[in-house]
Formats: sequence, C-alpha cells, structure tokens
Amino acid sequence: MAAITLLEAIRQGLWEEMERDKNVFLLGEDIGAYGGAFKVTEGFLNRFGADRVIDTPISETAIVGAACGAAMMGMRPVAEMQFIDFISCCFDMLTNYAAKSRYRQGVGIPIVVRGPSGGGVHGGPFHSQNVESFFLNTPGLKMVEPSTPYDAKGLIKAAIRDDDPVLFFEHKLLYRNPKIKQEVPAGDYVIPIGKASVRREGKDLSVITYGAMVYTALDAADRLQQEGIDLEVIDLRTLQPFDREAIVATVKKTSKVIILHEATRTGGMAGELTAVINEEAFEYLDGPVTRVTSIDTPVPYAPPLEEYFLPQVEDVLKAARSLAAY
Amino acid sequence: MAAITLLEAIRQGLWEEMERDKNVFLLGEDIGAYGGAFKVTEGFLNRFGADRVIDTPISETAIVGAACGAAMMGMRPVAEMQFIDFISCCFDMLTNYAAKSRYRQGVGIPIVVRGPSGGGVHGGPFHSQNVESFFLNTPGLKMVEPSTPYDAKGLIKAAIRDDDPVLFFEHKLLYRNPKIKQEVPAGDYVIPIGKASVRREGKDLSVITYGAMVYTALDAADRLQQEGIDLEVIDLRTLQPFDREAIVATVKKTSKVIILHEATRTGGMAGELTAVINEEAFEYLDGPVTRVTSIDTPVPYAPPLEEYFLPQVEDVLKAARSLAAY
Amino acid sequence: MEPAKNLQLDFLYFMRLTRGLEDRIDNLLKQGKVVGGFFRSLGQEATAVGSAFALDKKLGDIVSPLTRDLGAMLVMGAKPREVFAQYLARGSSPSHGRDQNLHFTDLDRGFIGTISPLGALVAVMNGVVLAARMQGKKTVGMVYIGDGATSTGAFHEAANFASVQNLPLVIIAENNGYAYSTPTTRQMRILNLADRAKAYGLPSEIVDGNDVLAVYKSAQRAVARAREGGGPTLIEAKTFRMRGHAAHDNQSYVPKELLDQWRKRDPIDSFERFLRNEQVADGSEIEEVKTKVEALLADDLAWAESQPAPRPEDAAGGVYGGEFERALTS
Amino acid sequence: MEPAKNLQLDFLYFMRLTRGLEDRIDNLLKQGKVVGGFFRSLGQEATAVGSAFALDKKLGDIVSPLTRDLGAMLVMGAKPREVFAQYLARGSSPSHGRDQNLHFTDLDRGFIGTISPLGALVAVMNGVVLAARMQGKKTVGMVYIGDGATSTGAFHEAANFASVQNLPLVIIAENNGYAYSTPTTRQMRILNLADRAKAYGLPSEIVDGNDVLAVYKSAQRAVARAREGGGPTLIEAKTFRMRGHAAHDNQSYVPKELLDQWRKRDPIDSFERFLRNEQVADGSEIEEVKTKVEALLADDLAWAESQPAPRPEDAAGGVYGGEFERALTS
Ligand SMILES: Cc1ncc(C[n+]2csc(CCOP(=O)(O)OP(=O)(O)O)c2C)c(N)n1
Ligand SMILES: Cc1ncc(C[n+]2csc(CCOP(=O)(O)OP(=O)(O)O)c2C)c(N)n1
Ligand SMILES: [Mg+2]
Ligand SMILES: [Mg+2]
Repeated sequence: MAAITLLEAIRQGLWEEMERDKNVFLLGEDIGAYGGAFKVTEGFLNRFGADRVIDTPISETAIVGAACGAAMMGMRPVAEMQFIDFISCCFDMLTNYAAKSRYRQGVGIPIVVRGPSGGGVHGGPFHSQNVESFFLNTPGLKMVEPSTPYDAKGLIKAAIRDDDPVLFFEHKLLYRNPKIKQEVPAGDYVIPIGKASVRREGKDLSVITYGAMVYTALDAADRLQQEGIDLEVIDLRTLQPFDREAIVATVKKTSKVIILHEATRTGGMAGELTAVINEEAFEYLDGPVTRVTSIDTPVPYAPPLEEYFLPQVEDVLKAARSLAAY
Repeated sequence: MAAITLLEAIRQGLWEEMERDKNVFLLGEDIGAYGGAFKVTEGFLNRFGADRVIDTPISETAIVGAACGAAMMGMRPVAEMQFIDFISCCFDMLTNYAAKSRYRQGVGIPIVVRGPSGGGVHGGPFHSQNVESFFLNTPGLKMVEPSTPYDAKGLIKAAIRDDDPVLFFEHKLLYRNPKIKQEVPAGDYVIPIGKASVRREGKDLSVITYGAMVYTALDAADRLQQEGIDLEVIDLRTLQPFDREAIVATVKKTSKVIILHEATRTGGMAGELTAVINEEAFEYLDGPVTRVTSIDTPVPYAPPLEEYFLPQVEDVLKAARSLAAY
Repeated sequence: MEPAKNLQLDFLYFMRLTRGLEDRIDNLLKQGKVVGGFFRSLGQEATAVGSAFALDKKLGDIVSPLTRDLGAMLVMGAKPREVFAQYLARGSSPSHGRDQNLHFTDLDRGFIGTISPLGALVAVMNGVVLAARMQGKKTVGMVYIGDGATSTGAFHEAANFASVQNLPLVIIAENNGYAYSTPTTRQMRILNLADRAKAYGLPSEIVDGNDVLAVYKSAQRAVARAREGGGPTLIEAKTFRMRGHAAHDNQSYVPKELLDQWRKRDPIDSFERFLRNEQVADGSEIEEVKTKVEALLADDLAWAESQPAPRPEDAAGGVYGGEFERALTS
Repeated sequence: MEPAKNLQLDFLYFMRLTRGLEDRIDNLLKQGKVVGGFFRSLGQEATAVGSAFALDKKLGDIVSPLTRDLGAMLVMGAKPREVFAQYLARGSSPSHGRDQNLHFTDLDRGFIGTISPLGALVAVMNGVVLAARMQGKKTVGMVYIGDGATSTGAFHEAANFASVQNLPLVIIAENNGYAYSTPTTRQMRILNLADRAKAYGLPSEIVDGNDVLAVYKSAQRAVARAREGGGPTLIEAKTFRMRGHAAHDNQSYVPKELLDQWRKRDPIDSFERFLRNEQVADGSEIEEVKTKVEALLADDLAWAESQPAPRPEDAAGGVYGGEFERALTS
C-alpha cells in the first residue's frame, strides 16, 4: 500500500465507484480526452468509454441540468466544474432544481458536483474561491470538503452513494501536496457524510475548521504546544449538514473556540457555526467564539497580497493566545 | 401629505431620481408598457420614454450585465428582477463581475438590482425566497431591505446614488399593506445605507430583524409588554454592510438578543450577526443569542404549510420568554 | 394518412378536458378558492394535446410541460382531480400542498413538472433522455419552451447540449405572441422561433399550433426521428395566448384585432368543424365527448373540494433522503 | 481599396509586438517568474490586431478582448510594460497585483478587461454601448468570444439582447478549433460559428482570421454598420490555436497534421510575404518593424522586472467606493 495524494484518492474513489455501479457516470468540460484540467479523471475515458465519461460544451447549467435529469432516472452522475468558481453559472439549477426537488415533488436528485476549490496557488479572483456559503442557506443540498486522502476517497464514495445532491469541494492546494500523502486502503470504504473528525485532541482551546485550513490549525497547534496551549483541532469534513454533536462536544471540553476558514469573513460558515454554538452550548463558553478567516475582499492574485488575504498560522496563534488569556 | 404604501414610496423614489438625474434608467422584464409585475414602474414609460424604461427579453444575466456596462459609462441603472428568486439566474454576473470590479480594476459599478422578495403570499417555492444570504459572503455587494414607506423611499434613493452595486429587496407582503401606510415627504431625502433604526425602545431584550419581520417583532413586543417583558426592536434596513454599532449598542443595553429573520435558518444572516455579537459584545451577553427563523425547507405553497414554515409572533414570544428567564 | 377516428375523438376529448378544467379553475378563482396564480392555456390547447399524443407511453416516453401545457399532462395521465387539488392547495394533492399548479412529477406516467425559472427543464430533460439511452431504452423526451423563455441562457445551453449529444428530445417552442406583456418582436429580432434551431444545427418545423392534427403529425415526425437516433428537433407551434399572462392580467396591451383574429381560429371550434365537415364524427358524438368531460370534471372537482388542507406540521421534513419523513396527509 | 502603407506596417508592428511580447512571457515562464497561467495567442495575432484597427478611438470606441486578444489591447494603447507587470504580479501593474494577465481596464484608452467566467463580457459590453448611445455618443463596441464560449448562457442572452436593442456592437467570434481540449465539433453541431448569429437575426460574416487585411476589412464593414445604427454583427474569424490552452498544456490531443497545416498559414509570415510580394514594403522596412518592437519590449521588460511586488497590506481596501483606500504601491 503506497502513500497517495488527495487527488489520487479522489481518482481512486471515482474509479472504484464506476467499477462498482454502472449507473455512475461523469460529465464535465475536458474531463475525457484531456482527463480534466487537474487530471482527476485521467484514464477514465479509456476504461469507461465516452458514454460514461462525457466531455461537454462550456455550459455549467446544461451540465448540472443533465445530471439532475439523469439522476431522476436512477443514474448517479458526477459533474465536474473545471474550477469550482464556475458553479456560479449554475446557481439556479442547483438551488432551485436540485435542492428543492425532493421536497416539492418527492423525487431525490442524487448527483455530485465536484471541483477544485480554494486559494493559495495565485489563481486570482476567479480561480480561488470557496463557495460553500453561497449554498448554505439552501436546504436540500449537502456539502463536503475532505482534507486528507483517506477521507477524500471515503467521502467521494459516500457522496456518490448519497441520495441527495452533494457539492464536493477539492482544495487545489492539497491535490498534489506531498506532505499530506497517506496510505489509503485499496478496497471499498466509506466515510459517512455529516461526521467531523478530531484531527488533534487538546484540552485548552478548540479550532473548528475544514479543507486546507486543517493544516494551518495543526501547525498552529504544534507551535502553541510549546507555549503550553493545548489545541484541539476539529475537521468538519462535511459542511452541510455539519456535525453538531462534534461541535458541541469540543465546546464542552475546551470552552473556547476558534472557527477557522479560508472563505472570506462576512457571511462565511463561521457565522452559522457560532450561532449553533450559542444555541447549544452557550453556558459552556468561557470566551467569545472567535473567527479567523480571509479578509473581506476578492481573492487577490499577487503572492504577497494573497498571503495577506488568507488566514496564516500567525493569525491562529494570535487569536488563540488572546482567547486563552480571556 | 397623504399616507402612502411601501410600493408607492419606492415608485416615488425611483421617479424622483429619474427626474433628478438623467443618468438613472430602468431595465427589466415587463417594466415598461405593463409597468412591472407588481406595477412599481407604472406610468414610467409614458413619462420617461422607452430609452430610459427598457423592456428586456427574459435574460437576467443580460439585464444585469447591461446594467454593469452602462454603470461603467457613468449611468445609474436600476434593474428589476420580476421576482427576486430569479436573481439566481444572474448570480455569476453579480458576484463575479459587479462585486469584484472595483477591487480588481478600480472601476465601481453603481447599479441597483431590485425586486419583490419574501413569502407569506402563497407564492410557493420559487416566488417567495429571501436571497440575502446567497450574497452575504461576496465582498463588494451591498444589500438593503426597507420595512416602512419612509425608509423605502429614502433607501431606494440612497441605493441609486451609491457608488457600488446594491441589491434592494422589496417585501411583497408589505408592498400594499394598508396597515403600514405612512406619510412620506414629497421632496428629496435620503436614508443612509448602513444605518439601522430602533423601531421600539426597550430595556429587557433586543430583537434584531428586518423586512416584514419587523412587524412580527413589534406585535410580539406589544404582547410581551403585558407580561412585563420590554422588547427593543432593531430594524437593520441595510443587510450589507449591517450596522455594527447599533447591534453592539442594543446588546450592551439589554444583554439578551433574538435575531429574527424570514430566510431559512441554516446559513441565514442570523449566523453572521451572532458571530459579530460574539466578537464585539460577548461580555455583555446574559444569554445565548437566539435565532427565530423559517424552518430549513423550501418555501411551501399551501397556506397552513407556509404559516408553519414562517416565523410567527408566537415563535418570538416563546423565544423571548425563554431568553428572559435565562 | 389521417389518424383513426377514435384517436381524433381523443384529441377532442383532451382539448375539451383541458378547457373545461381551466374553466372550472377560473370559477374557483372567482370564488376565491384558488391559492396563488392561475396561468391558463385558452387558445393553445391543440399544441399541448397534439404534441403529447405523438409520444408512446409504452416505450417510456416522458414529457415536461409548462404551466400552459395542461393538455399534455392530461394526455400522459394526470387526473383532473390532481390538478384541482393542486390549485386548491390540498394536502392530498400530488405535491401535498408543497408546490403549485402543474409542478408535480410522475415518472411512471411519464411526466415531469416544470419549475418557475424558465428554461431549466430543457436542461433537465436532456439528462432524462441521456439516462434512458444509457439504460438501453427507446425513450423519447418532449419538452416545451415559451417564446420568451428561449431568451434564457438555460435554454441555449440545453438546446446546444441536446444537439451535441444527439439526444432523443423534441422541443416544442410555443410561440403564443407574448411573454407576459412583452410581444415576441421585442423578445427577439427573428420572426420565427424555428430560427433559434439554426444556432444548434437542429432540424426544425413550423406548425399551426391551433391545428391539433398538424401538431400531432409534426410531433410524430420529430418523435420518430428521435427514436431512430436522429437526434433532437425543434418544432415551433404558432398559436396565441387568449388570456392575460395570469388571471390578474387583463392583457390590455394586446391589440383587440389580434385577439379577434385568433378567436376565429379557436383550436376546439375549428377541430369540431373539421370533424363534422370531414364526417369523422357527427353532432351527437361530439356532444358525447362534452358530456363525458363534464361528468369527469364534476366528480373530480367535488372530490378535490372535499379534501382537507395539509396539516401545518407537514411543512417540515422531506428535504433530504432517509430523513424522518412524516406520513403526509393522505 | 487597400489600407495605406503606414497602416499596413502598423498591422505588422502590432502583430510582431504581440508575438514578441508573448515570446518574452514564455521565457519569463521558463524562468519561473510568471505568476499563474499564461494563455498565448500564437497564430491568432491577425484576428486581434486586424479587428481592433477597425475601431476609432476618437469616437470613443471600446473593445473588450479575451486573454488571447493581446493584440487588440496593444492596438488600443495598452503598453507592453503593463502587460509584463501584470504577468509578473508587480505592485505597479495596472491591477496593482490584484488581478491577472489582461484583466485590466482603461475606459479612456478604450479597453475593458475580461473576467474568467466566459461570455460575461458580451453582456457587459451591451451596457457600455447602450449607455454611450443614450449619451449621444457615436461609440461602437467590440467584444470577442471563443468558439467554446458561445455555448454559455451568458453569450446567448447577451447576443439576443444586443440584437433586440439594435446595439452598436461587433462580436468577433474566434473559431480557433478548440476550447481547451474540446474540438469545436464536440462543442456544437454546426460547422460555422456564424450560424449562431441566425438565432438572433444578426448579420454575420466569415473571415480568414489569419489574414489581417481580411479581418480588418470585415471588421470595418461591421463597425460602419454599427456606427450608422445598423446594429450588431457577428464576425467569425477562422483561425487556429498554435499552442496548448495554457502553458501547462502540450495539446497532445491536437492532430499533428492540423498543426502543420496551420503553421504554413502563420499570420505574420504570410503578411510579411504579402507586403514584399505586393511591394508594399521592402525587407529593410520589415526588419525595421522588428527592431522597433525588440527595443520597446526590451525596455518595457526591464522596467517591469525592476518593479517591486505589491505590499502585502495593499490586499485590503478598495472593495467599496468611498472606503478608506490605501495609497497603492505606485
Ligand atoms: C428566469 C425567469 N425569469 C423570469 C420569470 C418570470 N416569468 C414567468 S412567466 C414569464 C413569461 C414567459 O413567457 P413565455 O416563455 O413566452 O411563455 P408563456 O407565458 O407565453 O407561455 C416570465 C417573465 C421566470 N419565471 N423565470
Ligand atoms: C463559465 C466558464 N466555464 C469554464 C471556464 C474554464 N475555461 C477557461 S477557458 C476555457 C476554454 C475556452 O475556449 P474558447 O471559448 O474556445 O476560447 P479559446 O481558449 O479557444 O480562445 C474554459 C473551459 C470558464 N472560464 N468559464
Ligand atoms: Mg409566450
Ligand atoms: Mg477556442
């Protein structure tokens, strides 16, 4: 069992699901002959043929619409957004068709819409976004963002098998990051949607986070250890529905919480999590729920600007120290 | 000075702005000859001509795109969404073009995108939505939702004069509601964007809300008065940027806060407000920030279902009593 | 070759059923019993009925009608009582009161309800027939689009996708002169919706949408082509919306002469004339159709009116699969 | 009538400038100095340059080029140093390091940068020329769209809108054979992008996109029509993308023969041949153009490389008007 990248883990998950279930098929721009802009689906066309690996025109609404229709007929379509930013072009189809179908007409829409997300690679304002908050106020959608190869494989499988529309965010900074390579079982396994993971046990302070920021939190934890602050790091993995139990449990344990995400601050997921913590564990709080996020601007392109924009380990340290002292 | 409806106030505001500034023009579906689905622009075509009151094809992206381009040339376009729900069809244009232009290329986009919002009229899943949270995580947009005729007129003028893209939500339940008619100055006045209004002073407990829910809060306040609970009611009026000072001031005053909105719960604005309160006034809180919102489903159509779905006065009473007793 | 007499009488039956059903909804509306808006298809019944009859339910054909294609829903097997219950927002309506008018779906009967954002269902129907083809079925899909709705990005992306994938889809473009208050001439600078097809390399036909036989035959050709792997077709049905956009709209913006002109071409009147003139059916047979329709509608309306509203708490649940699902009012 | 000699030498100058600039960016890329992707226009220079030359800056004409229309930006007055600074992400680049490649705008010089979501700028350019018309100006707009991008809903809505409003807009549809890895034949089932125009009732032309004179003349006709109130035109320029989608793409999916075939039709080589054969210019005049280009590029590159990166804290601010705006690195 060799250690594999997050990208390879997603690839394996997709591949195995296509082997397992003939109803699973892929569609998206340049996913066939080219294997996808990030090569997640390289080799799929050869193995599964053009019927199951469909290169589409540049038409995000048509892509997701076709996925919805096929799903209604019992298929399990997986649609790729070349960059997740372009999901804005099918916002209506996702929020008004896919999300509402089960409730309105009793017809579930088991589709997966996946794509490369997030910044840190100097992709600029249109190739770096984190889009989860666009969709958080629309009941009927699920959202997943894995941070490890092991989780990625188990979660992409869970997403495909899920009976509802799942948006699957793949952080492009993690795709081929050698540092997070992991040995991953070759066979079939599933990580349940809706379950967080405790990436690091700690007793003083909790950081609730997801995606690439998990590593920022873990780095901060290492540094804080030396200062005698013991961080617990929760990786949400699923953003909708997020794991209330895990959140409440960590708050009860440490009484101090930082919510860390890469999306911009205002209207980001941290707000929602703060509200849930207020409602479900207010009496356990020994300090304000504290946000560490990107600043409220588009994602800038030049490296120094993007670095300033993104939450850094230093920002977590600062927040943690001040919260610890509260 | 006769009392006028919220709809008439918006009409007047638009009219006066078009009289005042020849750069202001309107575009949208059926806004000309027909005067708009809700008749907000009735009579405008006759007065201002087809060049400034443009009936468009059913193309929300083309509408908002044209507005953006015209704004770059110094115009002040006001685009109507026939129902605000269809703003989903131009999500990309708003979030990727309009919102980011100033930051990316130093070119402001002074457009207004307005339309009938909200439920309570049995419009079903596609004619009843509150869309503010879709846009809350995109820096560069502003959002406004008036609850009174006086504010509506002053805010639509402020929105038109604002140098940035403003989404202007008009609650259709309030449009012609005779109970909220108000005498409104005939002349020119502006309500500043970003300023909340204290609709009712109170000392025990604050309700922060906006739109049609302001009246739910006020009704609840009347009822609670009799129980000896004195509610303060804050009407945000502007949802982005919301009035941090007013929020912090009311929290400091009452120490107990309910956030009430019509949008569904998860990912609604209440989360963001809760986070801000945590960050800026945690030490003043004598109880958990408490949300009263619609339930997490699409907006159902049948009256009993929609009533169950929407926050009711009873829901505010219950939350207030339990928070008061905290 | 003309269709058999039975079939022709069926055309009449479903056009009458559509009109009778909508007349009754109009009445309910006047009584204040209808919840929400009502978009009727007066004058357009032939387009919906004629086209849907070209489908073959045994082969799994599926249609996605617009709100003005009630006739197509009925042809596929939607029951008047279901439609009444929808408009009356009853708990036992197909959507259990959660959604309105023709927004309901039954894949077994072969219809998929539309949603309000225009154009979306063309994209969804692509997926339906794509899936059916993958599954080795012979299914053909049919989807409707209004003149105005052909201006949406969703329509364009979907029509192009259908063409590139050579999908078994028939697109019925209903040119009824207006999109709400906007005449087709201000929606586009082409005279024929059929010209939209040229951008996709799609074959197209223009048909008199008020002539049920002509619509039927045109749709048959397109369905046959789709069935044989010949890909999608766009059929423009030229017809006219004889009422306002919805019940609240008196369509004062429509020139009276235009309405007068089209009134003379009422699809039911002219088809009845045709049946008589060609001696396909006599007066009593035509009367009989009416009687049958009236009886069914009376029954179904009575049933629907007797149904209770949904229970408030049934608003919750059913958003996600596997979720605790309350037993909805039956 | 052929354009004057000076103008023809200008065509050559800007094509050479485009190619030379991109060659240098390619070099910078190999040195690891370019931040982000690089989408070059090798083989397509004639389309961008020829079309933009049909515009009249004195009348306020405005162009919105795609990333592969560097030539059009340069014709309108964008400076090589600005482009270098953009690719090098310097603080004094036009976007101050906030956005990349050709994503920058100068209304005074008459260009509006594109954004990544394809098709959006056609819609935006509608508004630009609509406003200009309202303001009584004679402005014509020009906007580019790739073969692949004509499949987007945004393109469709915007082209239809332009047509209905009879806007003074010229749409240059660049058919360069591929959209990323997807050949035009899998993007649409029409052979000519010009057929897209039929859906909107737009006049169209097909032109050899590698022939700068032909592109220029075609664009001139369209600009003249637009200027006179004749509305929009769609021009399909047939050309070929001689490199991969971006620098990382070796375009192994493109048949070698196709590349060989198009290499023979290189727009610069063939235009130089033309200038010599037609005795418009001699070898030394053509050499002189190259020398001028090289000198400018050397200067501008040196300048750009000498510029500092933006200050980190300049990432903040500038999102809203009137907001505290840090003085950006100048
Ligand atoms: C994307 C979108 N924009 C706006 C609307 C509002 N709307 C509902 S029906 C309608 C007119 C439709 O006209 P047409 O497509 O010609 O169909 P018809 O009503 O004539 O059958 C409009 C503008 C909508 N439903 N969807
Ligand atoms: C809406 C949208 N979807 C996907 C992309 C990703 N993308 C960037 S360029 C491109 C191919 C564009 O092809 P074409 O329009 O032919 O232009 P060319 O690159 O050939 O000049 C794609 C798919 C995008 N930018 N926008
Ligand atoms: Mg119509
Ligand atoms: Mg191309």
